[in-house]
Amino acid sequence: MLYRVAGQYKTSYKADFALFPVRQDAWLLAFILVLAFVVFPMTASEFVFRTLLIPVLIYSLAALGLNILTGYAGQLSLGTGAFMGVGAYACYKLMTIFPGLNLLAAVLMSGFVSAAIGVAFGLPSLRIKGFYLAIATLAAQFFLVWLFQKWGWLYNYSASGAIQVPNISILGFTFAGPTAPAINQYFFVLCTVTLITFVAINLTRGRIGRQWKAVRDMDIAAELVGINLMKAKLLAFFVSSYIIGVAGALFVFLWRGAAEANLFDIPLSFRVLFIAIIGGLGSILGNYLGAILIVALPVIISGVPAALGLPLTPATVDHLNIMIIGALIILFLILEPHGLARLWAVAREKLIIWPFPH
Amino acid sequence: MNAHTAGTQFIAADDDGVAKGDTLLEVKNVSLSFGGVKAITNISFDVKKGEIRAIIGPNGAGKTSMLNVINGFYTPQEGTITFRGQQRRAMKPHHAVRQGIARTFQNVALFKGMTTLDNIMAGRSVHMKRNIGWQMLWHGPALAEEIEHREKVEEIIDFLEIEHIRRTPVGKLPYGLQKRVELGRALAMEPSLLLLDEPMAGMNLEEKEDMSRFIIDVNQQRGTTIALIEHDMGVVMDLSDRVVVLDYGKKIADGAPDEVKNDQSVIDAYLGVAH
Amino acid sequence: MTASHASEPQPADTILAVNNIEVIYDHVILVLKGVSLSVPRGGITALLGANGAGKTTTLKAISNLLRAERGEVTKGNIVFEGEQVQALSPNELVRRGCIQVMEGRHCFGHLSIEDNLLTGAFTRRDGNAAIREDLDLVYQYFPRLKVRRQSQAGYTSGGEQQMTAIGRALMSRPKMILLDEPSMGLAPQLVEEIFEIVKKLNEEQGVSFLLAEQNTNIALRYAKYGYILESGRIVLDGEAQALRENEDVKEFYLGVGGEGRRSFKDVKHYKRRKRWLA
Amino acid sequence: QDTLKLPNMSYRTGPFAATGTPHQNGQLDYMTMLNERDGGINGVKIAFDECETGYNTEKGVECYERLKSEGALVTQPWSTGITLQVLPRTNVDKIPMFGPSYGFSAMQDGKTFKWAFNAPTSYWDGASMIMTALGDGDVANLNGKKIAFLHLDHPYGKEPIPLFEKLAAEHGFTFLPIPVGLTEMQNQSAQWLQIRRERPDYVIMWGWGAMNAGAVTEAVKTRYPMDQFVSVWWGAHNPDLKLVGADGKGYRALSWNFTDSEAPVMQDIKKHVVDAGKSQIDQAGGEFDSMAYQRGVLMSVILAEAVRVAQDHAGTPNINQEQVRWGLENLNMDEARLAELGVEGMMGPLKTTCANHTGNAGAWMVQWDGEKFEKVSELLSADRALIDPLVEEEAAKYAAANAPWPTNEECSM
Amino acid sequence: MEFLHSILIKPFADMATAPDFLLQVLWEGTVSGTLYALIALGFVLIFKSSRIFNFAQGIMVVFAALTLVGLHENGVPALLAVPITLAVMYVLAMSIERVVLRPLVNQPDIILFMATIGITLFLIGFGEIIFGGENKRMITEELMIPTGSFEFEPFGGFLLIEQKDVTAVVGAVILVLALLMFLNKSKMGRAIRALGDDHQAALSVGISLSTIWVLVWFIAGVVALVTGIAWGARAGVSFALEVIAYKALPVLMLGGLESVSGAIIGGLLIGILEKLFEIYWGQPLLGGNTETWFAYVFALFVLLFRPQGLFGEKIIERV
Ligand SMILES: Nc1ncnc2c1ncn2[C@@H]1O[C@H](COP(=O)(O)OP(=O)(O)OP(=O)(O)O)[C@@H](O)[C@H]1O
Ligand SMILES: Nc1ncnc2c1ncn2[C@@H]1O[C@H](COP(=O)(O)OP(=O)(O)OP(=O)(O)O)[C@@H](O)[C@H]1O
Ligand SMILES: [Mg+2]
Ligand SMILES: [Mg+2]
Repeated sequence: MLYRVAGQYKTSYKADFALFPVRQDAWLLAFILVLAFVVFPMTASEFVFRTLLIPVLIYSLAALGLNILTGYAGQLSLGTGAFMGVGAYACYKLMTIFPGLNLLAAVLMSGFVSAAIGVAFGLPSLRIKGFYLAIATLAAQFFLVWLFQKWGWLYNYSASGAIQVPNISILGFTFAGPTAPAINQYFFVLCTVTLITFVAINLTRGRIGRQWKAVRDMDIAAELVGINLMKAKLLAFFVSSYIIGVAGALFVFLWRGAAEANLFDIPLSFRVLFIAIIGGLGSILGNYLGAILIVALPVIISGVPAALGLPLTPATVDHLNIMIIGALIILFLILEPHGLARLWAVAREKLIIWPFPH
Repeated sequence: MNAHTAGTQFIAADDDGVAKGDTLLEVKNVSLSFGGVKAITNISFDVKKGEIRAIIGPNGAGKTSMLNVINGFYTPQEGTITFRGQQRRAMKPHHAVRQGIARTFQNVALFKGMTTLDNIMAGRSVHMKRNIGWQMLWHGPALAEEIEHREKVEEIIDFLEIEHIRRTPVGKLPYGLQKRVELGRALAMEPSLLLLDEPMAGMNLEEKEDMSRFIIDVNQQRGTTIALIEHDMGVVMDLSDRVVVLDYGKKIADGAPDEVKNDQSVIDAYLGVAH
Repeated sequence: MTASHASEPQPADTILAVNNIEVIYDHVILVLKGVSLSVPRGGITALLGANGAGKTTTLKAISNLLRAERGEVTKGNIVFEGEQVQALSPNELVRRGCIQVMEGRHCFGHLSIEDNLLTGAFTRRDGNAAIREDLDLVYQYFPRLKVRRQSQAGYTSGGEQQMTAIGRALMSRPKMILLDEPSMGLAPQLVEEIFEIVKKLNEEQGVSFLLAEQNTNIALRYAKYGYILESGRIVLDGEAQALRENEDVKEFYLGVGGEGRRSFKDVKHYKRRKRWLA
Repeated sequence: QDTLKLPNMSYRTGPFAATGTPHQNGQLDYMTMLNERDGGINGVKIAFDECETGYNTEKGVECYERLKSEGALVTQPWSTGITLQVLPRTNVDKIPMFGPSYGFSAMQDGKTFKWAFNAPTSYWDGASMIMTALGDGDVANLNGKKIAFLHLDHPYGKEPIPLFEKLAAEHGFTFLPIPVGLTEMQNQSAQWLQIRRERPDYVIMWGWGAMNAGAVTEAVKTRYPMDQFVSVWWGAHNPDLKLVGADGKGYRALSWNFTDSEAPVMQDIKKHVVDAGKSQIDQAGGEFDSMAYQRGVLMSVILAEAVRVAQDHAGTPNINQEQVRWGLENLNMDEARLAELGVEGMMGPLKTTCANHTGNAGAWMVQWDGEKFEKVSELLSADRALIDPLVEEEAAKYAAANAPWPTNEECSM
Repeated sequence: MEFLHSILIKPFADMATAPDFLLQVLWEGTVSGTLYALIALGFVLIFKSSRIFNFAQGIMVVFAALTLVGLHENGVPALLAVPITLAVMYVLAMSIERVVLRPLVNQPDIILFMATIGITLFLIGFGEIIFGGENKRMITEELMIPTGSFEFEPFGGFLLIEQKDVTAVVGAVILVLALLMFLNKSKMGRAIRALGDDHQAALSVGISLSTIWVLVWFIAGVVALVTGIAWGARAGVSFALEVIAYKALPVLMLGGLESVSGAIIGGLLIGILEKLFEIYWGQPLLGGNTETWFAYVFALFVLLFRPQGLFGEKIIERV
């Protein structure tokens, strides 16, 4: 009953192209937006902002970037962390070279630096495929992190080799730095993420998105239907690295407040990859679901033993936690290899035909 | 492409500057080998504008390789290809598409994770122009373009009678329907030369009849030139205007279906019993 | 059901019986809606039907390859040589003598033709000499394979791959072969040859066949019994001879109307014609 | 308020667990002992909750937020990465951060880092003491020598480099930094080949976790003279040396603590915690007698002392973050007080002030005799004239980079 | 000029002036390379048989080594601990096949890859609960692996070769030869290669996926144990060892994902080149620690010319 689509007719292609041809989906989205823009800000505590909401959003964005490359264009990348790093260091340099720069502009501009480097490391994808390419992206990963460590200019030669985010305000509201209130940061991140998601949805459902998917599903055939592989792949690297770069800038400037090179090392890349895959490759929604599962769930589970009063040491809890996350990943893959987004789609199908089984 | 064609015909009439009956494609002395294997040896033939040209021959004769040479996927070691008066040996496949060569594949090469609609829309990529900026906005010119092309694609979908699977990911479709979607994708490219590699393999009679009808209609109504590989002799003899026969990379016969059918070397090499 | 049941073989000499199975893919897509059929020992039975009717699904249900595609048999049972086999793994079935030649060839692209053939003998325990002998037999059936035996299968032509796939199945010395569209993509004289080979194996070695085939004409020439599948249901079955004379079959599957074979050129309408049941 | 919330960000998992675990066991066991023996501090029980970070900054931030929301009186970040994240927030959240003998050396400057403490000693102090010891009391004696600095390629490992460079420039020795990447910790053959080629007179190690064990084994293997191999305190770690046993004889480390399992405090821990089955230590493995475990105990001794001082000053046993901060700033653990606490001889005297958050306790050179560490020097102290200006400079730089940065004007240097 | 001299001439001059040192560098490179190759070998086996990029190989090394050491710590004699460890690895292989692989047959590569990351996390958590986090000593002597060293004085210099390193190199070579025989000459080997090409077709011809996967994962477990002993003998055993998996990836890339001989040759090549580069170029010119990326960049460069690695199977591209 919830998802009755009967009776919703489309009379033009335009209507069919609407983001949500089914009315209930639009309602659901509206509900989520209200939740994100109104309910959470009014109710969430600083802990919830800083350990759940903000990281979930930022990780979703990074996963979205990766998803464009891996899920849509089919180029597996393990270098996400380093590209986030590029975004973060670019933003840091921009803000220190031009201290008066608007933070939003800096964040959006730093994406371009990461995009350019992404394209450079994407060039081999024209020859190298599959897992070979995936390992090749590790070259970017390790080389860039090494560079973050060795190239003093990047961190303004600070003794520790780390970067620190100063206080940055726009129109009297502080958005970054130690004094920034979590709610401001949340809104900044939320708006950026919403904007980029909107753009990403548009890109992926139009001509460019189709070309990417074609390259992913069968690149030879894509070429034989007239798609310029080089252009399509490099564009995917560009857009993906751009988004990842922006996510990296947000990661450091609106959440962490400080960063050292090792932060962008391979575990970060894997984390983002988990999110994209568990969420569902080739899906935008999946990134959010994945981020909720991978980022928020551990925070929640780690509180469970204490809440239940189980006498476990924090180390054991953590070990159990790692085990559970590992098991959950496997479980979800078995349950639905195409990720949470597909799980949701199937559930939705069932809701539409409910109460009939087929 | 001419966008202002009158009538309900879904594809614009083909105006590639070659008059009907003239040579559209000429293959001259082409040879191709892979390491030691000689797939094609010194083959020449032509395809005339507006005809249905069949290529037949036993398995492994080099038919598919021939199509691959024509659309630029393989580069022959010797010989030249002349298409619409332009001579070449090597070219990138996507350039061939831009010149007006489209094809379907022996082992279905669809984009398995995409829906029927998206697959056919992907075929229209070459004709879509809006840049990434507009695409990001979606509303406005990008949407208008999308709708314009969607209309054409819907006509193809109607024509091929695949409305009911419009939104099904093609990977899940039965083989026969996949072949039809593939034809749809090739049609969406609005080619002047359409290469079909065993379009009816794995179909039952009824479906073959349907497919034949589609092919004839494309050929007659739009004037699209077709080169066709097929193992069903009934289909080949009924549809094609001229037939070229390959055997282990060599051309052994070339001519009207009836001549070829009765050619002794063709019977020996390929047909077995006379049909 | 239009055909009489009188001619159905007795259960005693039935090598394979499929009883009222239902198959669902992905937990939601219902594909087979109660299919029953049987294959007599030493028989050749054809399974005919349009694209998407469920022929391949039926064969995969029998050989238990569905799980790999996220499909499952939710109802009914399958009996091979008197034992229920739905729960057996595919390799166990092969060991017991029931092997499938998959639609679309599925050769091992990186292995040579010869290695491809040898993989077929994986379940055999009767020693290398016997295997060699069978290999020679396969080469005898398909001389083209002998020529190309050192080539990587991935680079051979479609027809060569089809021959490899069939040859590979023969290497397991099966009692029963599930043959999915053996004629697809083969040159006419090869199609005849393959069916001759089927006949020979059937007659000389007593191998039973269940073949899913689009080429109704030839299938009904070689098969003894046939089933016609439409949208996941058996709509017609009977002796091959009887089927060949059935008016509907003639019209829709053999392309012979009242006045002999129609030309493909003359089919004027291409609107889907009415199905029997669906 | 019925407990003193003094949580710890521990890491008993991950590649650095090998060094983390015994330290954190020590910290925990002392606090447990206070609860058992005295019912807490001045009658208020201590809640010494651990939050597991796995040395992962990200989890560290999560822990920080969680502990903050639970009303933690102090942050013990236990990693330079987490310290970096938390340091700027201390002024805002007003929770003191206590990183005993780790974190930034510049945290000594209490005027700039009002809420951060790294007593009893800092890395720069450590570097200075090591150099003085190597120069037999005067760094000038190192003129013309070559000194290799084998360090983790990480903010922690890089921390003392400015100080070494300054000393090298002043005293004319060659300073050769040799970084070890996280993935190379287990296989340092390239680094030790470089050491073999360069033939440095001394190798100083700033390592952590699996790196130290790797370095010690490589040193033995390449026959580097062990008595020319010196580590910062984290390298005074028994299990690492046990890997090589007698071959490691002569290896030295600078340590601000020394083991004394007979000391009253250790005996109390043994009685109230270990023997009562409330400890997580590996008794069979000799963890109780190890440098790392007892160092952990002392870390808690210092923190508990700060709480006590704060309680006395505030006149109430229930204190808040600001008061704990005051306590950390007004430590005065002289010999007498150390004896009262039962830790005499285990660490040097310590006195913090508003301006000096390190307290600059001294340290000893300890040497591996094949089975255990031995004290081989007097209590050393760092060259203040060298370090203090550097601290001031670095603190100013930090404040400038993070402007506007509030400084504590109440205290002057 | 100065710059060119320092990158083009000086390093070679250094090599020529201290040939004994160069030999030592080469030997160290060989040893590291062998160790990388051993990990890569585990990857290759599993990849070959299933197209699964088994990220868990690194943790399997740790797990195997810790089991061995842990058993010994609990009083099991070393020579008995080895077979027990092997049994544990067998059980592990069986559970992985049953719980993870079987339900995921025929899924896209990336899904299986993710699943192995899931396995990795699970084993990390599980292992740390059982074995704890501290660094343990490998029971080298107890396993009767010689621990002495040979010293030579070539060119009037000094060259030190540890016996356990020699053992590791010899052991690796034997292992590789045995595996090559197994894969190329046996029926199982052919089935393994077939399985890598097409799961479903392999099923259809009666190849038992379960048997082969258990077998292959078990062999990978044996390789992991050997790797664990060899690495552990150098620097002890702890979970920090897990990161060495990253050292094997460029080896795979260079040697080819499905080539056993590629793993060993790629390993040696990378081991030696990265050591040479670090010592003669990295440390003097780039601030050192180039070993983190050199192998990757080098392999990437080679891949541009051979997209399937030096010995990998060519990707079949046909339409
Ligand atoms: N893996 C799958 N997931 C979902 N649906 C599937 C899957 N495989 C097949 N189907 C559906 O099951 C139906 C029957 O397919 P099947 O392949 O059995 O037909 P077929 O009779 O063999 O057709 P063809 O002659 O084209 O080979 C089709 O509608 C198809 O879309
Ligand atoms: N990329 C390649 N590498 C090596 N050999 C190839 C390649 N492509 C084709 N061949 C060989 O060339 C010959 C011709 O192949 P082709 O696919 O053109 O045959 P075909 O005429 O299409 O046969 P079929 O009717 O069976 O599809 C075959 O023997 C095949 O093995
Ligand atoms: Mg072909
Ligand atoms: Mg089928």
